[in-house]
Amino acid sequence: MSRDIKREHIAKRVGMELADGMVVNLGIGMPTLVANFLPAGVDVLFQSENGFVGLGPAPSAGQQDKDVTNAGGQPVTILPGGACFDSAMSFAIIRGGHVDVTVLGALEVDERGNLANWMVPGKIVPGMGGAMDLTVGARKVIVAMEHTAKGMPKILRQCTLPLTAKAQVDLIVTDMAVIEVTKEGLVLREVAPDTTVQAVIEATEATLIVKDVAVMPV
Amino acid sequence: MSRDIKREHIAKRVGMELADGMVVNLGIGMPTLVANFLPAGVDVLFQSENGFVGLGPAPSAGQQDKDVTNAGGQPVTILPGGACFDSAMSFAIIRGGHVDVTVLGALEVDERGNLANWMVPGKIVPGMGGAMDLTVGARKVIVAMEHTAKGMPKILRQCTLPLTAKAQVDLIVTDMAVIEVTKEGLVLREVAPDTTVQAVIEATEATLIVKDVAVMPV
Amino acid sequence: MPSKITTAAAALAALQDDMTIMIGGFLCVGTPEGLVEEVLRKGTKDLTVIGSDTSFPERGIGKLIVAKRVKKVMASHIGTNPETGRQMHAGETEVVLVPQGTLAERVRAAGAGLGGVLTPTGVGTVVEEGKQKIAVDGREFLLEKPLAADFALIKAHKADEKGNLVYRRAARNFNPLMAMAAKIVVAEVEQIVPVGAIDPDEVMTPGLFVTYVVKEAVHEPGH
Amino acid sequence: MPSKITTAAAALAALQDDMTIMIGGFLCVGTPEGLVEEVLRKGTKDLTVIGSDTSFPERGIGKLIVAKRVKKVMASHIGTNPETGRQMHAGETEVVLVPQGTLAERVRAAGAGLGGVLTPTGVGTVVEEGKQKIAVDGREFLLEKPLAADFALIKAHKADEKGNLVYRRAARNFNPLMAMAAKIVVAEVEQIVPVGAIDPDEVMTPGLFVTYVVKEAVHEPGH
Repeated sequence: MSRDIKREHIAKRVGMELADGMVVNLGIGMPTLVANFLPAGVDVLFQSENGFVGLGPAPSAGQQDKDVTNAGGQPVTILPGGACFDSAMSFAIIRGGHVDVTVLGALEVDERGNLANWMVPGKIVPGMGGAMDLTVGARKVIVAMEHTAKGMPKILRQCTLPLTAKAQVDLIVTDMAVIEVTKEGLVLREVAPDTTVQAVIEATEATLIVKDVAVMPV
Repeated sequence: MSRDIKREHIAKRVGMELADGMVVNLGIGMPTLVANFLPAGVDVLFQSENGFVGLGPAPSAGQQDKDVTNAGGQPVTILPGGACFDSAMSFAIIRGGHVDVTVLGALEVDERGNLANWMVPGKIVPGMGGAMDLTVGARKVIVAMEHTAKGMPKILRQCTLPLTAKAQVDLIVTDMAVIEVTKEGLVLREVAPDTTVQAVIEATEATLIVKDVAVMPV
Repeated sequence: MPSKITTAAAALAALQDDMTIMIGGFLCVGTPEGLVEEVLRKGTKDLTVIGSDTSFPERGIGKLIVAKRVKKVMASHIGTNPETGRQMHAGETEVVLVPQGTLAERVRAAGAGLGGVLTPTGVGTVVEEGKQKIAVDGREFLLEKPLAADFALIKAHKADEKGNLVYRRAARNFNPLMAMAAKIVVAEVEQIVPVGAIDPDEVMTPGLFVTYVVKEAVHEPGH
Repeated sequence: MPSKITTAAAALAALQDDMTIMIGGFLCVGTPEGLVEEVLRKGTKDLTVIGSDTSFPERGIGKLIVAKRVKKVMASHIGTNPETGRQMHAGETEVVLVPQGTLAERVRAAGAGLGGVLTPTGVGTVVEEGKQKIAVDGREFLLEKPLAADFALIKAHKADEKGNLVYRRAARNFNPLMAMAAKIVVAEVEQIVPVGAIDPDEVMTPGLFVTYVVKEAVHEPGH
């Protein structure tokens, strides 16, 4: 399976977590793809932490507005019914629990729902941007990522990189599986049709609670 | 001297403390009169803590706007160049030191610049409204009041009523005198033309530092 | 998405005795009178009410006080409604006086997910009683905690069907803050316009905060 | 009142080495490029710069970083400007990373006269190092202190001669917050309109916060 198709499957599965009327913030990179895979009849309001809600698709060529970009700096549009605000309001929305779902990438995630996605000491230190606020503030935190990186597990017993937030992740969606973070630990909910429970367990460092596993709809 | 003329003199003298371009908040009651006695060439921006700057005079009959009142609930106008905001911004302006001068009435004021103007326990408890924020936040706090109440001093060694704020008053302007609050204590700066230093001292419970007293221009 | 436009009765259907409600307005400028009327009509009682002031006896929050529906009120000013003072002194209603700027920040803090703010306002006064004092860089501040509510009853000038709100002049006051701080936010508005008619830069409260929009009743002459 | 409209050079005349400046914008959307150019032209150095991010090497704050004018930078993100990371790892420039929402609240707190705010963001991460942790009603928060500056260099869409500002779309971001938090606030604007042309309800930053207004230079083709 090509990487693009993997990413598409992940985005599609994350899309199924969204319900009509939700306020949703999609992280930079792969999470952005989720906007392309909303189930029929589901109309969500996308929040862009640089200062608006009602984030729409990229504009057609020549229609770019220098003042309308997403949090990654790409030209986007604002849909009718959207609203602009300053950074204090943007993060009041985020920190105050007014975002229903945030979808973020991860370098590592662990058994207690800890997330590391903002730096590799001595290597890349891009900064946390809005990720720490989003992870702490959003009602539901979904990590969307490939299950492994260069064959190494990313779902660990305990994160080794500096944390983005402690015990905030609710759901992990990868190309191989859907895993729920519960008080008891990580529960394997779904496995992709092209793999097996055993393969997922092997690709995961963390302990998985396995019971009534469904096939991941992709 | 009639009470109205006394109040007019106080307002006129307070007006002399205002300079061009200042942001000024006038308390309810007598301080409001200050707006009528700005020196020539002095254009100040009046802030109204219910949510705007650019407070203008009362509208002519029939021109009232239900949404434009001052902090006392009276119909007013908003001058060109004014701006409206919410209560958080209004008090950010006040608490954040962006109001140059506030003029407030007082029940009591004392040697350390303590002010009491919001309640008389068991009798009147109207509430502090915005007075505590104004007193703490404005760069200069001017108390404008009659020197005595029913013949009793209002400028005390120590306030007896619950305080509005601790050590925040900078200047006291009354019908008898202008008194500056300094680290050394209350300094008598000016005495009204119709009274004497001795009479001011007698009408004041607090100790006054007397040196180079000028005649209060009214 | 289903429309947010409904009636006052439907919007307040979940309101129950003993709940905490915020009511926008400053001396009843920017107060949703129609929603207050609906609370009266429903008979809801033992409310905790948070507002700038208790208005006048015959308007806004004042009417709820007079009708004895309020168990506790948190406000910065009660002087314009003598009945509030009477009930307070008679021990019939609990009154908590909060400096107006502190009230604004406490409501905002709840909406913004902050654990509190440090303010210099009230230091050295009775307001500091029972509160934690924290020194920051040599200056003392009071730790003021967030104030949230079950319902916020707010007033706006204009709304679209997604609940985006625009306020007018001094009628803005506490309304945008309360819109952030309650589980159910009901906005009474003077005008409802189609989605897209309010420019994104003109929106003062994004619709995501607003649960229901109710059109202000136009009182016919003689009513 | 004297007009606030002036040139970039006059507005930044008091800017000196070692000062702290805030610069508005998010990935250079809403950044006053003309004012940044003037800082470069003046040769001011050893600046402490506060901004959302360090932009790109050839734009906004990024240019000041590349020109080695910055002693210390406080931002939420430096990933789009590799030179910031290089200077940080080489020990040439001090970089303090602040979560974006915390940065917004810290700037706002300075402008609003608060001693700080309590945020849940960063609890359990390196962000909590050196900070006071305060429990409120059983939950832990970090005490985040106000951030003020000598200068704020901001960008707006429209200004009147009293300095009232209107921002456009996502170019608003940190600009209104920084406008509240600096001793001298300079706004670079795309349009200047007469007093009265901006409705009081449309104003996003009241002119009282703004020291100077500078008209954005229109770059002729070929420049």
